[in-house]
Amino acid sequence: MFDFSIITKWFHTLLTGVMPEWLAIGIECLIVLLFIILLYAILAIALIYAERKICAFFQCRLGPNRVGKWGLLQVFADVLKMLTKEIIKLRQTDLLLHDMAPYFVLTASFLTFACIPWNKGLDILDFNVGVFFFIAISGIGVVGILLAGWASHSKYPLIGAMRSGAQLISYELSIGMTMLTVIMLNGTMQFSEIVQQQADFGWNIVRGHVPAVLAFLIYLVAGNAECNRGPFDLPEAESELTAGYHTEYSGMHFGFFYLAEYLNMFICGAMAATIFLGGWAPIYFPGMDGFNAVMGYIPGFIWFFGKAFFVVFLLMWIRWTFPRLRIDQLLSLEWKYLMPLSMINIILMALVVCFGLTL
Amino acid sequence: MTLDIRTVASSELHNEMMRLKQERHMDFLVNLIGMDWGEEGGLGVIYMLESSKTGETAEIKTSTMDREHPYLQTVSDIWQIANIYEREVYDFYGIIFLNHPDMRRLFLREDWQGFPFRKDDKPEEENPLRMDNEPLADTTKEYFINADGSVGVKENVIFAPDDYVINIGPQHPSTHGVLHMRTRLDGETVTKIDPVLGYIHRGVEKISESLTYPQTLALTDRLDYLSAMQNRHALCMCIEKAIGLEITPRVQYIRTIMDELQRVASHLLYYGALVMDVGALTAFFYTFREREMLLKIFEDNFGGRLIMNYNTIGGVMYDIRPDFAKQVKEFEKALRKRFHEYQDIYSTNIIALNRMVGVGTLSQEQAISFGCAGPTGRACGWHNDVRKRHPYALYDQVEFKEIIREEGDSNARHLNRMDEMLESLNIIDQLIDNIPEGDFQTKRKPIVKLPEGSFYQAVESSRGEFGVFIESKGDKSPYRLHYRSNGLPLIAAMDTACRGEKIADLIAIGGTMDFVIPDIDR
Amino acid sequence: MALIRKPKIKSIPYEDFKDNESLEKMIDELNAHGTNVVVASLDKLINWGRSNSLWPLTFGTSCCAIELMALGAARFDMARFGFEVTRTSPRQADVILVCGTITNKMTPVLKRLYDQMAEPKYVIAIGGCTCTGGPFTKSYHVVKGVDKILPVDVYVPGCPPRPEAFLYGMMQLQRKVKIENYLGTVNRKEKDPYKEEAKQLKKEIFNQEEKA
Amino acid sequence: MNFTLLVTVVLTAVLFVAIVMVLAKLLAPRSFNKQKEEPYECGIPARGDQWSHYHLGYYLFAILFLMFDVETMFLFPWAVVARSLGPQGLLAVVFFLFILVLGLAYAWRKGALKWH
Repeated sequence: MFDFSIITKWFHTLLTGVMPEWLAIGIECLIVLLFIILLYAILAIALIYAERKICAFFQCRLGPNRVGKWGLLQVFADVLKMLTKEIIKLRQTDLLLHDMAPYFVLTASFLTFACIPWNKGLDILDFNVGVFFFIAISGIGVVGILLAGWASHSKYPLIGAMRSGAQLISYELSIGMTMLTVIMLNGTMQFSEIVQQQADFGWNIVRGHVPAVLAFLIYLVAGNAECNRGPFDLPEAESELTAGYHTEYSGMHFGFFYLAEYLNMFICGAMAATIFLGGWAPIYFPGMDGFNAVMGYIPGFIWFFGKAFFVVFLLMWIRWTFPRLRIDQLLSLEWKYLMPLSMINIILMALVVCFGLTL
Repeated sequence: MTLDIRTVASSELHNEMMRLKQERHMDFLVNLIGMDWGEEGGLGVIYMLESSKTGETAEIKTSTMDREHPYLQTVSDIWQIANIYEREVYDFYGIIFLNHPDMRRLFLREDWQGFPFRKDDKPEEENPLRMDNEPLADTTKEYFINADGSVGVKENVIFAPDDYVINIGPQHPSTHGVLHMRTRLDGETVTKIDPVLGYIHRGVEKISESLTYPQTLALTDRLDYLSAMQNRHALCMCIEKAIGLEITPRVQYIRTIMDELQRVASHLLYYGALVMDVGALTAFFYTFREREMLLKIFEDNFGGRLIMNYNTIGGVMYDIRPDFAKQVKEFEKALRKRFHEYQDIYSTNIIALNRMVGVGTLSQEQAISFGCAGPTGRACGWHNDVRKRHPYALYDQVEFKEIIREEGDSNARHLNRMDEMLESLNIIDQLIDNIPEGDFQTKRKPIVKLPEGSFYQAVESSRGEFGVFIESKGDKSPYRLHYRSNGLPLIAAMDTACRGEKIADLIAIGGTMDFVIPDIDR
Repeated sequence: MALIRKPKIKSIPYEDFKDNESLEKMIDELNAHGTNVVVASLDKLINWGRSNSLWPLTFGTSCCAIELMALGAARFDMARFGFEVTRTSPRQADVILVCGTITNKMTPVLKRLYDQMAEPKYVIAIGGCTCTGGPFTKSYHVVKGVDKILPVDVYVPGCPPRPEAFLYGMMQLQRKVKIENYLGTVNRKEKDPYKEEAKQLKKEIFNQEEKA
Repeated sequence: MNFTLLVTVVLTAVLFVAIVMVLAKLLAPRSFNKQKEEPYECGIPARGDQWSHYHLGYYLFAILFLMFDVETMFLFPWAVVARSLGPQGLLAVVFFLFILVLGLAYAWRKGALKWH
């Protein structure tokens, strides 16, 4: 597998050769900044387009096909429209909080986005407590949503925000616990290490067999709930709360929430791919050397995106199939089913790990 | 049918009504119609009662000569639905019902001047178009008689000042139009609903009083646009029976088939709307796929997709096309084949079941007291199908089941509608091959004049009993034309059904009740 | 600037709307003055985006709303034009499709919804009732034409109009958006006339709270 | 390097929002009317104070979350070394988890998980 860190190291030495260290780091940071923004924007556009097309196919429709070839430019038109839309400020809102909410949501989204290992050696934030960090910062998004609902000074957003507060924090527990099982399996909290181990010993979902599969399923449900989608879209709940916590947001202000929603879906998928499906590690069958070699030639980021988009597709499939849950059903699903199940799963995984039963 | 209305003195009314309810089991208040008989007759009310056990009917009328301060006794303590009916009468005629707990206007703005249905009222001159927001009062008035015979007023509270009240509607994706429900919440739990109606009140009944009979037909389609065919069928039948016009068998066949097709179309849309309310968007598109086939049949035969204007007095507008039977059979085959898809994606889905089973339960007594006829009442075990109770058209010649469930919850209402769709197909099956040859229009005089008297005709529309009441003075336009709305009782029952449920349930219950607002507001 | 550009509508076959007088007039007005090249190009880009992303507000009062549902469904599929993102909050909607009769009681509500929408906003009057009052002109409680309360951009007559007519109406609106001058005309920035008033109000509330 | 990058990413997010907001403010029109600045409630003027007393049915879940989240946090260090600690470590943690489950069972029994 091609190691991207070779390029970054070479680039670093190249820069430090002609300029002082601080300038080199500054330039690298600038490149990282541009890289994140570009990737973020491209992914957002791709995801929104994919969602509209995929849901159209589920619903026996065509989806956007007039703007550009196959409607490819539809999302660009939407972005332009949103940029030129008035930003409404309500008279009695808490203006500071109202304006701050998108910052919180996007910061959380960007930070979690930066945690994802794209390829071998290509990860922006790679702490040795990576998983911990990931869980911690994904909590910032909740603050943003709560602020948005509270500061709007309106009843529908308030109810939406309260719902989303309860929902997001509840499901965060399950996410934490499923990640715990993975950490146990791999013995590290560093995302790059986790993926490296999977490249060496096989994907976690195979290696950890029963508890890992269980953890993966729990993660899918909880992750789906974390991105406010599918049957768990209660904070927005179009048919109940008109538009939920962002009812009073207009123009680009609303656009940020829209953007973050889709990116969070991708992050959820990417995380599932990273910790369960082997991240950038190619598919590998013991004993089939020729096949393995061919697979090894495919670049890691393609593997990664393939897996991430597969999970994203699963999430879309679920979203466009199921009716919405009610708030009490939603909470009892988490607290009475998923939580005890993930606790049992931790012990199961601990047994598997301690007695060396991994595949 | 021609009504034989018994007059009861206004002072005796309450006792007489109580007696009817208790002794003759008249527990279904079909209609409560406000009337203005001018200077000689005064203002009054016609009550139409029916026994849910024996099927007996009774018609009572009462009146008061005082036009300045018309007072009548309330019956809202006997039938719950009278509460909202009496508010309607107060709104239109200004008749104040003593001891009625909530004497507010029902349809018009609270600051509306005058009472538009009185023959001497000129509503347009007194009420210019107003752009200011409607004041929505939190208190209401109750009138009662003091010991000394004078009328006293007391204030009843609807919402206390510190209640958390949220407006659901009029512009809300799930109120199926412009229903406005002021909902008091405790957290997410609904503790009270106060429906505010009239956002689509078009005064159809009032307009009809100045139109000739054939002209009034045009407005029925636009009442409950999802039962357009059945509504118009009711009015045509009422007029035909009043003037004694015989209908050819061919027309009877066509009308019956059309009614059932309309029912299928309506229930398909109901399913689509319900699943959208509950958040399963994809299922919505599945029903519309089949509904478009049906609309194609409508369009081919009468040129209209939603509003067909098909029935006329004495027949139908055009003859059916030669390939009508083939088209209908094709549609039927397609629907039967794909019917399981609806069940798979929604009706048997575990989330959907959790959302519907045991939610929004109405007991049989409540359903009858509220007069919730149609699939809603039949979900509570009440046998109320007009097609069985008072057969019209060909319904006494075809075999069909009356779909009854006992649970009375959202799920029962939902499944009732789904089963009714198949039952409608069965009815069509029996008729479609035997449409007899003949005229599609009976010859009649160009000017229709009804004999003096009161006439009533009910049909089973897609969501309950739709009735047409005509009072004629022998002119070419009706003296009073009243439609029994099949949605108004459902709205009245919403408060009972939704108390203690969550906001999300409120939406789902509204979806399974399946009301159409223009039919309620008329 | 010497470079002057004559605005023209690209991407729509000119013959398709040639018979439309009001659009013709708008184009003539634009051509009479001409526009700066840079501004015009930017305008064109922005208008392209705006016209292709008209998100309707879910607003239906009666029969026409059912046809609006049919428009969203598979056979007509308004998603093809990018209209499918129906927003339920007026803050995020671009165009209000007034589907169905507007009554006197509904008038302040509709006005309020329109007022609460974010600029730039458009109105399409759909159905006979909305255009003129339709079969209910005799009624004491029906607004005879929604143009008495809102500035209507496109009228779609019919009772109810077929979904194709809806689409045609939306496309006409697209054309209208495409020939607008965005910069300088549509994106005017008003001064807040209530600023002082609001400050006063806030002060009062603050004082009251202090007292309490 | 990691913390420099962390700051960079945070800056990226803030800059991204700020720049886009400035751009949007430059491009977007502004108009004023009284109704626009009032809260939206389906086209009806809102009743009473928007920030009035609202029954929070969710606060119990927030408290429970706090409890359990802190507890699971303690599990993370063990999870990393679970393999090397072996069955002995597992036994200790099972005891810890047992207390956790007991807590959940207690909350369940007390009806804290029931939605009010």
